[in-house]
Amino acid sequence: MTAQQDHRRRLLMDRSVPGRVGAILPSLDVPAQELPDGQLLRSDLDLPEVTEPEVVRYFTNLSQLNFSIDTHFYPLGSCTMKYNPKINDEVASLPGFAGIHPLQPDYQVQGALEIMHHVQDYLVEITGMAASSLAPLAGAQGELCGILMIQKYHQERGDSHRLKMLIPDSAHGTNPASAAMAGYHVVSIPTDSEGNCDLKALKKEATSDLAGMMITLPSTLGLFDQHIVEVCRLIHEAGGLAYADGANMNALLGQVKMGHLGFDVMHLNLHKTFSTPHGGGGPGAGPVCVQPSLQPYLPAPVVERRSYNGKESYTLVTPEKTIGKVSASHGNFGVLVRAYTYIRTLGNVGLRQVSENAVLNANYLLTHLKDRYHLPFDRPCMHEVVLSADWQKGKGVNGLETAKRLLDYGFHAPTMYFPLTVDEALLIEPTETESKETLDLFIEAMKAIDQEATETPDLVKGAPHTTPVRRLDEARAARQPDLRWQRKAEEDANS
Amino acid sequence: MTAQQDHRRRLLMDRSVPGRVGAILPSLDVPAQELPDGQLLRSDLDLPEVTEPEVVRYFTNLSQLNFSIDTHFYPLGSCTMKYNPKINDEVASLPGFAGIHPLQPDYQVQGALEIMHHVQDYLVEITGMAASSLAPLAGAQGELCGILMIQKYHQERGDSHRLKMLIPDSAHGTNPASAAMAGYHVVSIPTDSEGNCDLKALKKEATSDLAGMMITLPSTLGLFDQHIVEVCRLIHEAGGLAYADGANMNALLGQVKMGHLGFDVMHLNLHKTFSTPHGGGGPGAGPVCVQPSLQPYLPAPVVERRSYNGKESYTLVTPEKTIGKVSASHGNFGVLVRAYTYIRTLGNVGLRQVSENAVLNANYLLTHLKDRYHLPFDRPCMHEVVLSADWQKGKGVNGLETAKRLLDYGFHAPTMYFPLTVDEALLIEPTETESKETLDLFIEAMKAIDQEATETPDLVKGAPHTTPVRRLDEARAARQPDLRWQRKAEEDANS
Amino acid sequence: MQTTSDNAFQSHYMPNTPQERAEMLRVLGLDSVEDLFADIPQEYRNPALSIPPPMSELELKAELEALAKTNHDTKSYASFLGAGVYNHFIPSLVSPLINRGEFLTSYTPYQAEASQGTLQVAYEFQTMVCNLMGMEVANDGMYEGASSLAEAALMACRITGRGDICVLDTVSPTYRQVVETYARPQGLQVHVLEARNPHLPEGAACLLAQYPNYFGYLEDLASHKVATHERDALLVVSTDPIATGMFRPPGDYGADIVTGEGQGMGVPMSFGGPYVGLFATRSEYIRQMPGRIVGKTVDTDGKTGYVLTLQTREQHIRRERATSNICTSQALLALAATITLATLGKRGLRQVAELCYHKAHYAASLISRVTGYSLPLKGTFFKEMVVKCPTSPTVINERLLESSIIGGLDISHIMPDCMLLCVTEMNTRQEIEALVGALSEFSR
Amino acid sequence: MQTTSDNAFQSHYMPNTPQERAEMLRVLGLDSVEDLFADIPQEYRNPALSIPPPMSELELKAELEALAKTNHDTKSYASFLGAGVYNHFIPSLVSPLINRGEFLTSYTPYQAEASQGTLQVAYEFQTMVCNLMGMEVANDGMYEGASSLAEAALMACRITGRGDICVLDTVSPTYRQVVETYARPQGLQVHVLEARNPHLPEGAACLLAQYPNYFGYLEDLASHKVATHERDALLVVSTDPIATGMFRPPGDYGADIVTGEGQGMGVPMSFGGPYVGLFATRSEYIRQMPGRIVGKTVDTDGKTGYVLTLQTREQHIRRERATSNICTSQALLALAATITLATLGKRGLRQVAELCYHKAHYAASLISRVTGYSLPLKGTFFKEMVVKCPTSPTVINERLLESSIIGGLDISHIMPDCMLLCVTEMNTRQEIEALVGALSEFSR
Ligand SMILES: Cc1ncc(COP(=O)(O)O)c(C=O)c1O
Ligand SMILES: Cc1ncc(COP(=O)(O)O)c(C=O)c1O
Repeated sequence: MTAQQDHRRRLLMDRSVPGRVGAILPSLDVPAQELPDGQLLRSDLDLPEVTEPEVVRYFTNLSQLNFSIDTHFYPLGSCTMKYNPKINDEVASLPGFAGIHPLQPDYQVQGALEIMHHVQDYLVEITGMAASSLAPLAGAQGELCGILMIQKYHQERGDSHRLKMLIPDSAHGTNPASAAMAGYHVVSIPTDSEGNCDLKALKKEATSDLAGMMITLPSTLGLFDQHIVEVCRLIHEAGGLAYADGANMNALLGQVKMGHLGFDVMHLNLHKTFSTPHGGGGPGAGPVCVQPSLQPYLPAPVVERRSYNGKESYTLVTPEKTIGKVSASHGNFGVLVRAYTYIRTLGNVGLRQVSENAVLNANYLLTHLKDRYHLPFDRPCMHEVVLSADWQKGKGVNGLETAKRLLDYGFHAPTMYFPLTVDEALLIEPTETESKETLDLFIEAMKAIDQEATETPDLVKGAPHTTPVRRLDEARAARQPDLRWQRKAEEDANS
Repeated sequence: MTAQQDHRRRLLMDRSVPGRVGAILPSLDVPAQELPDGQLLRSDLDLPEVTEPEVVRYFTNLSQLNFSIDTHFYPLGSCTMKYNPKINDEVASLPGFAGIHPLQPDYQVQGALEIMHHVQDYLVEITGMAASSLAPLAGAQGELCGILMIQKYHQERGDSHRLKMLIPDSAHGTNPASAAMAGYHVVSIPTDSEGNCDLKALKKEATSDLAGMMITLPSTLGLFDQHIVEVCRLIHEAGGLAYADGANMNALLGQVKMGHLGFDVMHLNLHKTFSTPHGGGGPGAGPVCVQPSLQPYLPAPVVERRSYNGKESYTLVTPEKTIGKVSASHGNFGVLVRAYTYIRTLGNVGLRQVSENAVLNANYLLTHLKDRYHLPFDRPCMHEVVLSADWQKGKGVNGLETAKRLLDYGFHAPTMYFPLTVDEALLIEPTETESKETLDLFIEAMKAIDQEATETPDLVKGAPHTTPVRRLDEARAARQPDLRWQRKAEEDANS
Repeated sequence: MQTTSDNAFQSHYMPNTPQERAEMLRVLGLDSVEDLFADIPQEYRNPALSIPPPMSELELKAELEALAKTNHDTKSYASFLGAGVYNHFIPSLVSPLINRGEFLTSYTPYQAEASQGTLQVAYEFQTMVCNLMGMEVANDGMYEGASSLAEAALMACRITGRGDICVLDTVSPTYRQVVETYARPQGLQVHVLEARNPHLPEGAACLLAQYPNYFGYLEDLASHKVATHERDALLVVSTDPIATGMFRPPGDYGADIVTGEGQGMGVPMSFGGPYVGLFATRSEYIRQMPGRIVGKTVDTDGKTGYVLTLQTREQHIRRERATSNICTSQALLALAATITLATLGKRGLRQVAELCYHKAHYAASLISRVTGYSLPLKGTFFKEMVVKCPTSPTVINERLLESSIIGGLDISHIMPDCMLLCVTEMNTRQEIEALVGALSEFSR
Repeated sequence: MQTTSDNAFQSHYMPNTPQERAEMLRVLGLDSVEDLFADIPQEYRNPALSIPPPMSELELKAELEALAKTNHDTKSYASFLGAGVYNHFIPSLVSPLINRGEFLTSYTPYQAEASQGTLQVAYEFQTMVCNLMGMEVANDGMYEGASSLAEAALMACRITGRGDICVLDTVSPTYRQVVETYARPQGLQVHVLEARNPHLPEGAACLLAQYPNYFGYLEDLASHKVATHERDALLVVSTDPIATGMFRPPGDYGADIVTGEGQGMGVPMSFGGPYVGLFATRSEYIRQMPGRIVGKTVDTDGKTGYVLTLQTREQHIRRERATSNICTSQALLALAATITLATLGKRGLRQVAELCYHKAHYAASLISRVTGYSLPLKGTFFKEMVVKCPTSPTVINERLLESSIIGGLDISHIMPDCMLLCVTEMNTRQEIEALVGALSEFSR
């Protein structure tokens, strides 16, 4: 039995049998040409030799080892694991979209450019900003672009001494990392007891060397900062610019526009809010939206609509003072098509319902769970709720174990130990596409685990019990890195 | 935990929540028209009300409860569970194939007709027959067509008294069932001790009321009848026609042509030999191929190539003395496209290798297993091997239990209790697309189960242990048929 | 490069390499694979096989794409062709779900414990078919609509022990042909009756009706039921499941067996197949029903599960006494229909039906105002109607094609100069008006 | 029918019905969902949202299909455009496998026990990238080729503690721009060196080369390695993985970091993305590597399993001291590449590379015989070459389009009247000859 199961997970190179093929290629239909000097050619290449049936069976079996949105409730906080509509993938793979080259002249790809232009416009409308660029390939790259715009803005104004970037302590790791990549000195701003930005600390740091501040709204605590307008004002007063990390826009669609609150620049995570399947870790898209002041700095390219002899056409242009290009092409076009399809499907009315339901679902969980799990900030949350397993820790069961135990109940775990500022954090984001029945089952499971923590703590500590593998030894993986298949010595001798 | 698992299998009607929708339809873009008399309209319709995400998650989870070729070795005898190439499905779904209507005039669908014409030709070439019709929708319907052709042939010759159809006792159930549907009196012919048709019995039944005989070649015992030419001769001598059930052609592709052996008519199972995915029980396609004598009787339509003003074109025609139509259209076109793709991909050389490898793989199993499982006919088999669990039965473990236990080892079970003539039969068909490693693992499992039958028979008798459900109560299902979801009484009262 | 000489060709579908074949033959104690075919008389072995050599996926796909483009399909043409096969909306999620390997590449669920996915889907399908049709039991699907009707006629003859099958002249001519093919060999007689006033002969087994009928109009099932009851015969109705989204189902009128073509529910037209036949009846007749049936039961732990049931009706058990010879059916298409109905749901199916109704009637109202065109039939139609044209519909259709329109079916052989026109939710107002515009060119 | 008034609209993506919302609000003790947004200052609440109303799938799909058709794609045109993005063969099995919900709709495998599928694929991918590149360690993928090269430059600066990045003038101009974008803010200097004879300044951190280079020719990595070694700098090579199917990999020449664009291995061109960046290096540098890394380990029962490892390099742990800010990457495309390489295998990848080579050289030999055309560059090229034309390539390309050909890239701004032409295994002899025929019309 184990033999068969082990067999299913055997690596491709271990399955490889000399002489097997997985594809038939066309024979050469032109006269064979002279090959170059043999010195330039490689002698061997270690790739698997397997058949097509084996490839299909191997990857199909592997896929079943995953939890996913299509199979499980996946309340991974900060990740917006919502349903990914199948129509989005279908249209993105139309030959007219999937089969065009990024370097074709504009006149050959007007349909593609038109979609990009609409997406730019929709994002501008949704964020209340003035302009956008779809170039960044993920949220983190959007952040980098945003910060580089801030940087170039200051530089062009001769304000090159502004080297400090403020970032709340609850921020996602990409924020400080992006700021650092742009060469900024990162200063952390604490969260106050209400879960808002600590205004005192902010005032202290809002000095003349301030370049700006990156604020996630709602914050990664799932809270809408009650003084956000004041925060932006303070930053501006100090001569800095306010950056909004819009990865959590799922909470705010149609409820409020970032541009109205005082932000100068922001990015969106299309793969989250606008529902591109997360693909096991990408692709994403992280468009940036800006106020007029920053428009000339947008990353290249952007799409412009032109009227010529009464005919409309679309063309790619490089913004005047662009911070440059961040990839070889124009952005993750396939993701943009999905976002376009999603926005059109839901429309103005549907987008507003997204945030309403996402926030309602999160608060429903909050209300039902706060008796059993410590709620660090006892006020209504936005689209996600941060709980703490510190009460459970008192019984000897920590947050990680609580999370792993959820896997046994058939739920993906929440985000663990993030935000870093909350002990034993469990960040739970149900999203709007989950039903009340599912939420009720999840609540039941969370309560059952709490009870297990009291009655049978070892059951929880040993979790998970029902997954394809049990708890994995991460320390060993880091201590003795084994990062790729390698031919065993004796095989080498024979080969 | 169970709550969540049960939840996953809850039926759609139990998930239904009033007001939920799974699709947005367009609004009416024409003036609303007067509705007919309300008497004609239905007042209510019990269909589920669920969202698109729920549909996706429900069916995705259900799918994972299946064993399949894409996930498991599936040696279900007589079913040719071989790998189904993904290109076949891709081309069958091209808009030019999936988006055409069967009643479009010929000139609008020349590409489709061309493919059908090629398939007709290829099947004729592969079987050594004179003509074919692609109309039958599965093997059984092909059989019915074949028999109806035999019937009409006799009738047209004034031979209407021929009312007897001979069928070997090992035949697939569809053979006698098809013969009976055509109004024939079915007489069973026994198998001799070598696994061939019992010639003595045949001679006795080859009387003047003989319409014909249906012979599966290789037989469902996985054996090539060593006297097949003699058998056909005897049938002809008695004035009957010889029908070949070609569902097992996977053994013979390129090795021998049925038409050469003396058969007058046959059907093929495209979904088996020519690799259409079996879809949980269809679709299939069961084209019939005939000698010139039967060509006028072919089921309608067939495709003809015509030359007109030097231009080739294809057209659907009704054979002169056709037995008629067996479906509203032209056959399972989507399956024909797959068969065409499969034949072109493998080509002459590849098709021959199919039968070679299929037969080699089956004999490899035979050789390894015959010490541990009773081999009723001890000679080389063709593409499948019939074993018996009667030795195991002696130890208290029957064929069904042996088969169920294989599920625990991660293999689909062989066909059980068929052919009916072999006690505790296990009909094992590995197919050519399985690797030696897989066969070795299967052999190991079969041997282990034999050992378990001796050492821990209860383990085998209680199998399966690891499937989503344990052994199901079939008797109860038949005794108290519960064949559809029904609203519970109290719900009814509320609704 | 790949060559096609026999020995050199290593297929990507088959793992055995020459080395492995040799190794396996060694185990068998044989020299060559040839030896395994020794039972085939030598003179017939290894015949020439005039099939083209192997072809790469890349080339073959290009060739097939080119061939597919020569067909005139609904992505490039507005279509008004129906007559039993319909261009209906297929939700995007259907294809990725039915193409999941676990559904796609499994087979008839003989091993219930390893096939709960397929089995539970079947139970859902049976439920939906019952609910659509207003019937008590349904099977897991048949080949397609016409042969389902034929099998229903055979079933009615078995139940009544009679041999006369009556069929209305408003039933699709093709369906009638298929009934003939199935009935004749058993010595059953098929009588065609006028739908206006069907007189069933004494001893008739059944009356076959189509609802809506071939011409698109609702059949008067209530009075047909009276007529069949008078003869103690069974009323068999072939129906369009989409129509049952808004119209009273045949079961409401007392039909005894209801069949149908399931293609409209999530299955592409694909030039005629694969589709899925629907089949439902009353509980009392279940043991005479053809086809696979799935039932609910429990496992040894008391857990709910599903199994094939009442198999003693089927060929693999009952052989020549089976209720039908059907074995491989159309399970994958039944899955597509189940997913489509789940997605459309209660409200969506009604919406689809109503869209068809309003659009078809809108088209009818416009066309009947064009000089030279008229609607010769009276009564309530659903999404199809007969249009009398000023000239041959075939000639008109050739012209329509130039305007990227696939016209209706020429039924001149039944009703002179008439076209059977179909309008579904897939036809936009613009398409309808373009059709009417193009038709006007022939007005006189 | 669906209306779009706020209250009536019930989305098919969201389960909560008005009744359920009311019920949930009751649990929360609130009157309205509005109350949950009370933290948003009143004056900014509920802004007007000028986005079109909801749209049905049927209509939207029709609209998008029409829009898609306005683009000139490779199903309708023969394409000779490359320059970093290539039209390569994608096996049919890739799409159904990567579109399996379990792969498609999962996320970064933070919960290893519930993500073994994704994790094992990553390990396979890392193995393949190492083998292709001839390197010791690889990560699980980056955004795409250009930013991978940029991140490699940053990594080289971190390793060497130096701030001068040298890049050859034969590296793609776009890639060089992206390196600039990433390097400048950190105060790093980018120097462009002549590839023929690169003189690295003292204290240079690294030399960035492309192999084959932007113009399609093999770079002399052996001598570049010598030049970088002399300066104790790192050799960073951006490569085309398909080229490594036949040519010696950068690792063989002693490259320290190798990056690349993985698009050619099973990922459609999709107007620029999503693609997947490749990134490999020597073991000793692993802790400076950006991106996700998966390692093999065991579970509590001793069973093999895979986990994210060496995460202390990453932003979610190390924050501003991370080796990169990358978080969401391009895992799905890495999966596509893994499946494609598994399918092509050892033999197939070489075949693809050789088909490209022979066809490109065949095209080159024909074109260089056409009057007015020549190949100005010398050396060994793989599948791309620079063609000097008798007139503006942009003008030529407009004409080619009429013959259903998408021509090469106009690089006149770098080399006057020159076109960068690409030929892959997807181009048939007929296409190549049609191209040459059309080009001849401009010959002088
Ligand atoms: C709040 C927040 N900001 C930024 C990011 C980074 O986005 P990406 O992963 O697309 O780079 C994330 C993603 O997890 C996030 O949750
Ligand atoms: C030998 C044999 N004959 C006939 C058939 C009937 O074919 P089908 O199931 O396509 O109707 C089968 C199918 O299992 C078979 O194995």
